[in-house]
Amino acid sequence: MAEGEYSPLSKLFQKENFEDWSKPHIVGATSEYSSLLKLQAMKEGGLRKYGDGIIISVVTCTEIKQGVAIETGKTSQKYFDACSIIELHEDDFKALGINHNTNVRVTSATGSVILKAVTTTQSLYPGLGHVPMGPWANILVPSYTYSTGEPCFCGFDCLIEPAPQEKIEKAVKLMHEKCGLKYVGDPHYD
Amino acid sequence: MKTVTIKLKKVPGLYLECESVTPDKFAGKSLDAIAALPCSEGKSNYKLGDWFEISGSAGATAEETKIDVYGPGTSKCKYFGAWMSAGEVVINGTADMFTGSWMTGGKLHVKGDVRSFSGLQMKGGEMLIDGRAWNYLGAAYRGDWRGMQGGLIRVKGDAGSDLGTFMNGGTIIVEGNVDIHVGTHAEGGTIIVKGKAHRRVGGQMVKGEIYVFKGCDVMMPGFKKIEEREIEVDGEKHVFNVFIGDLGERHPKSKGEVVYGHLYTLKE
Amino acid sequence: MTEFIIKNGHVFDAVTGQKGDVADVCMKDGKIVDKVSNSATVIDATGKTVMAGALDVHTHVAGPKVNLGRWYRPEDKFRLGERCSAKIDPKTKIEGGFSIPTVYKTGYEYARMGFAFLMEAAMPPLYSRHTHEEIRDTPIVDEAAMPVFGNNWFMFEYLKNGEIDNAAAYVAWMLRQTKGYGIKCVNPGGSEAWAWGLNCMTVNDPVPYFEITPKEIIAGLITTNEELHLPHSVHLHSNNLGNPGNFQTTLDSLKIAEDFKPNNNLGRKTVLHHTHIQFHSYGGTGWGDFESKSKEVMDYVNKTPQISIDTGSVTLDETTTMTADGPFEYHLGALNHLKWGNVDVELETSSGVVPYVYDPKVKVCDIQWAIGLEVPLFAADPMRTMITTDHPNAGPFTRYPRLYAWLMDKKYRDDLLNSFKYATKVIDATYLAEIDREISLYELSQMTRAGPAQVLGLSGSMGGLAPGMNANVAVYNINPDNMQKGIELENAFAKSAYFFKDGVKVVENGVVLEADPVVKKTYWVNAKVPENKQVMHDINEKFLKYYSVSLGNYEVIDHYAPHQEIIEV
Amino acid sequence: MTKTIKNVICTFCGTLCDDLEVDVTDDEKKILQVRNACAIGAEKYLHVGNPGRVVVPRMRQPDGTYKDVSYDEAIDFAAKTLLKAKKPLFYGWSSTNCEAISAGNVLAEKTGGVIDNCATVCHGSSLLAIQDTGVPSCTLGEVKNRADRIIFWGCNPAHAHPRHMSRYSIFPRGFFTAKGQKGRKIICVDCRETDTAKVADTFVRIKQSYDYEIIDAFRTVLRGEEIPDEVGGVPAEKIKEVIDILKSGRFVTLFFGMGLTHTLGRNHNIDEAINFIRDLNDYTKAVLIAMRGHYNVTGAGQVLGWQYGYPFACDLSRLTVARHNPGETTSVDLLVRHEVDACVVIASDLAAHFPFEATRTMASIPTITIDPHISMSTELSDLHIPVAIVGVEVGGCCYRMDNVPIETRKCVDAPEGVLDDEELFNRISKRVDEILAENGVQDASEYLAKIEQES
Repeated sequence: MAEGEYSPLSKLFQKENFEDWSKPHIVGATSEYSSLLKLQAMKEGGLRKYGDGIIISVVTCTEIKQGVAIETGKTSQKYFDACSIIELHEDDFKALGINHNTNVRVTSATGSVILKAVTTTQSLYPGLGHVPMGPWANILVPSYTYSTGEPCFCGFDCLIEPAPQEKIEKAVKLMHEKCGLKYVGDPHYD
Repeated sequence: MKTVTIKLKKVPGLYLECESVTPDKFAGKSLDAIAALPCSEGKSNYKLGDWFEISGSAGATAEETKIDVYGPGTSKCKYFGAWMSAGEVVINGTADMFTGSWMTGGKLHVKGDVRSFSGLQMKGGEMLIDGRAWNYLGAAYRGDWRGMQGGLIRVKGDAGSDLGTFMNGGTIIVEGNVDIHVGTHAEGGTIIVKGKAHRRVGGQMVKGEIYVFKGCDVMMPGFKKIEEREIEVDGEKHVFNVFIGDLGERHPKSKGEVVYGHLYTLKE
Repeated sequence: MTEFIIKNGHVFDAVTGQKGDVADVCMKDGKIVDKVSNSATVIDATGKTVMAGALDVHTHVAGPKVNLGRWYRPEDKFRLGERCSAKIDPKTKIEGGFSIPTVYKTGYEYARMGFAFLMEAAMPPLYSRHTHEEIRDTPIVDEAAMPVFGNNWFMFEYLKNGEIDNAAAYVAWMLRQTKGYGIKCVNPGGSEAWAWGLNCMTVNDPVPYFEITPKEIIAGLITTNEELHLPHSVHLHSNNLGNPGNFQTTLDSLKIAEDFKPNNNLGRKTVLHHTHIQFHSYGGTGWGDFESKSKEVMDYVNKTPQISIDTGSVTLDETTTMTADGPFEYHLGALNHLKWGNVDVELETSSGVVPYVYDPKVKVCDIQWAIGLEVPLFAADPMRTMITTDHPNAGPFTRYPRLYAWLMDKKYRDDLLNSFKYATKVIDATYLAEIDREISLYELSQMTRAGPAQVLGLSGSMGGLAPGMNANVAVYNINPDNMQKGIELENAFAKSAYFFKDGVKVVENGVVLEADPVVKKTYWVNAKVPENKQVMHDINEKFLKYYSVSLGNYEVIDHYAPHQEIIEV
Repeated sequence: MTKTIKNVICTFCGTLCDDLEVDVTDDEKKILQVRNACAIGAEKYLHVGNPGRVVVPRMRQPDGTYKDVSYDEAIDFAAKTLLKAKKPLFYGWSSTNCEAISAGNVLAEKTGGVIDNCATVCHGSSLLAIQDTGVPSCTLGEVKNRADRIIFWGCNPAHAHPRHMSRYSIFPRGFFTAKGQKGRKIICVDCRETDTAKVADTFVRIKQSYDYEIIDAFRTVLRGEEIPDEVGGVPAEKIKEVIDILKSGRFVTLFFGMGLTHTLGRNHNIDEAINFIRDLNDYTKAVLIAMRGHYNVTGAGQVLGWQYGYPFACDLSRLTVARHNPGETTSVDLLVRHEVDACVVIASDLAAHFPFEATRTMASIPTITIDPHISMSTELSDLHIPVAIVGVEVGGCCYRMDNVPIETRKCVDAPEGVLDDEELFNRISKRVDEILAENGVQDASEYLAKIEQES
């Protein structure tokens, strides 16, 4: 995404639903502002509907499966299963109208990716989702660091839209496409 | 007041550190002496002459020297007017980080935006920014407990987060809105925000005044409203709700009674 | 190895008794020799002062709390806007930091001032590997480190039951594991009480749960030290540091050493070394009537020959205090409300780091400065008095030249004394105005060369210019006949004309010639003790149950000290 | 017959467990069995030779495939790239030993680079907070022997540090804590009810990114002042209840992790937590410890600390001065603002753990990745140099989360011809010196000036 250009979602954050906040930074603008949107939406009766999707706040943390899969190998199937998921609360599943283990398109202010929506044993509250740390999560994470050097891994807002037909990309292929490099498989992992 | 005009020839590849673009360094120098002043981009050390077209003449002392900076790539030049003690610098365009940091006097006027860490640990002088300012405006260098001690910073647009961290004195006026963390750890000085603050205004504040005209979304739990008073601020008279704060922080005693920080929001 | 001869310089050396008479100093293969062949390179030192390499008895230059200080003070590298981090000489590495210099700056600055040996003052045994890594990376100067024993659970038990041979076996095992040099005792009992937020203020306050008093700890440690015939005596930092009226606790601690005799064959004549005594000779009941008690303390020290001290003089700078005395740092943090760092180490000790600004405009800091100068000026025997600033607690070691200039030039120190804002109050509370004594170059060589070498048990190889000793020689641009005064004397001491380390020319006109000349050694002591099953059993049991590190991973292996100098005892 | 190596150190997370036992074949070629390790540790030792392991350097060709090259070619390419770059970035350092970090710092100073370790995306905010208010801390053994009040704030040791709870914080029976878990009160504060919260006695669920307000409320109650009845989704009674539990303890310990460092406010959250612990010290003994993620990210900060004085983000590009400006010299900012023109990723995986904005810039500039396995960064970089795995094939010193240094052990030999990190950096530094000597220049900036004149 070139300088000055926005992802579709962040246009939403900027203009329509709340006062015009001029962003401190153009590329990878944080959508932490948008927690304002969530605050505002919550005041209006709790549901954060937008089109056929909902807006929730997402945190990315480490998981035991993801940790083990790092040692197995970043191009292994175990890593693919461990990191390409998003955990949602039951009310969010109902709001989206989908049942467990279906693919959803998750869009944040700086990128969008297909993940599998699953339920979780570590209970969340409605309006909070969790994506294990990994290449898929970091497509979504905004890179604005408030001049502290630390990007915002926990607490950025995403639009979740059901996308049952679309397929989750493999990590290396996903990275190559997003970076505009030609993807040619490698004997080590294909 | 003699004026030196410098114009950037080409946009720097990575960035340019121009610590030497201050009236103190230009004062009493001929044009080619100024052109020989150092500036650097990463490892490669250049001369000012390599990057800037320099014209006009410098004054004998810093007070009499005015510097006009033009050029397309000023948004990639850092340390403009850093450590300046007198004279005037006008930047027609956006300036990058550390603009006017460790300033002890003089006037710095930036016609465009200013990026982070500008006006760092300012001791005096005046800084006028027409565009917006980013984070850590008028804050302290990492780890230093002596923040901005004096001087005035006026921003016409919005400002970023961490405005006036560890502030000891001086005034910061922001006409637009402000992001999180205003006046954190403030121990003096005045911050006037004419727009709206996002959250965490006056966190861990010991002393000093913060005026937020349009209020903030989430108040800090450590602030308690005590009264409503009419106060004259930056030429305008308004009635303000007065909060004393941050009750979670340790407050010194001076002349018997405890000193608190004050947060004022408009009463509408 | 090349040969050098330093011709007709004014030599000051207590070991050979030369008091500034013109003589030659010859060096061959890293040792001082009587004469060299005429193929030796000649160094002309006419009108210059020649001394041996200096030794610093007490400095915090390597270890976990020093590095915590470097981590949390970036503004120390960026002091007051002008950068305190730069590449000074063409061949050397980037140096950084004012009050807490990086290891490169430490090595280069000490070499420029003519120092050859540093004693790292406090090494927590669990972190000894970290200390040795920093010592290995410090160029040029030789170094040793003293593990802390004053709050060790094993020592509490053995000294409480009076089992001196068990204590000696444990200390010998610990010196081998951590490659340590001697017994350091910081705030005995106090740091263990600090683990529960308490402290031991006097010599008789018992430690919670262990019920042992600091007096028993100090006495036990001295007995253990003499039992093992260690090269250095017990290095004591007594209780109640830095509080007004603490000179009484200091005198009680010093009295413990009266009934002990030194027992070693390395030339050490002292039994107890009390460190940074300036912080321990305060009178008055509070900061209002704060006054100097250096006369009372120094009278006692001059009377008892088996005690040695180092001054810990204040240099009136913005610095960082760091000590293994956890409770003191907490109270200092509560006093000046600056950032307070603290690390308690399991079963062994605690430590604290707090920045502190010795401001000339503050009366208390000026009195501390005056006490720091009175202590060496009152000292009768320079061989038992060493000049330090307890770097960086009272001031950075880069201020030693200014300290020497204050001691050697009365006018230089009186100008500063009278320039204080509260000069009259300071003069009433201290003795400095009445003292006229000016330290001579010979006394200075005793205080910084021969004295420390004798106290540390290194008088055989260091601190003198007798044949057979290590070839550490410093040459200063000071002509004893018309010695400079004030600031010029200070600059002459700061930038030595030449400095030879183990026969290698390392500094010329204050410029360090190479980034890392391979001349650096790590000293440690290997004490031979009979096999002691009881102690090994205790160690195994405690490591299994209470340590968070397994016994197999505790030892510091040789890889961390490539050039070792082992002293067999 | 098999040989058992005792007291092996597991090199994955910051807990650095040092009581592992590894069975290897007699000729020390293959690892057979690992005991006392958690799931992650066991996976690391048993899968040393998995398919992703690379033993020969690979250079990316224009058509996107990777061709094997020799070590000398790789070292020559690395030296030339770093010398041509105006400002190279050296990122990573968290999964290698301290000797390799020292050798890497030498190379970085020669080529005028920015040295940055994984703290920028992990506990960088904690280090900034420590720079503002210091850190009252202790070693993990003190916690094991004395702590009777434990708070887990924003961290999930059940998943990130599996054996932390059984070795140090909740279950062990120390000298003064013989009753183990029974004698301790565990409080877990997080926005999701993690598996750690299920073990805790009290769980405080807070609304996401309101940590700063809640800790400020804690401190206000501690000073005896009034607070609003609901702060950040936590009722005031709950806050008062937690304060009473803490004040009644004899040794309070706060463990904090990504919940505080990654959310809104970054360093101020930890700054407030440190001040809260400092205030608690007036009532009882209180300390806090950061749950460092990688096994030697602390060591990377320590080595950089004693050599150049900064914990992370150290900019040596001026070749005469070492600078530290988090927000300007930190990796994410450098990459997003396009301020570096070459990148070395050593012992870490930049592409998988950085926001995509930064990864895209890394893919567009010449990049060298030094990693034993295939990872995201190796597939986007121009050169991938394999090295031996520290803790398995090479020893060396590593630092635990409470800054305690432990020496790791070598269990098996590295595959044929694979260098270890320290050896690799020494050879690159030597090659850099040779190039500078050939061109007859003193340092890297003169070399750059010479090249610019020629072009």
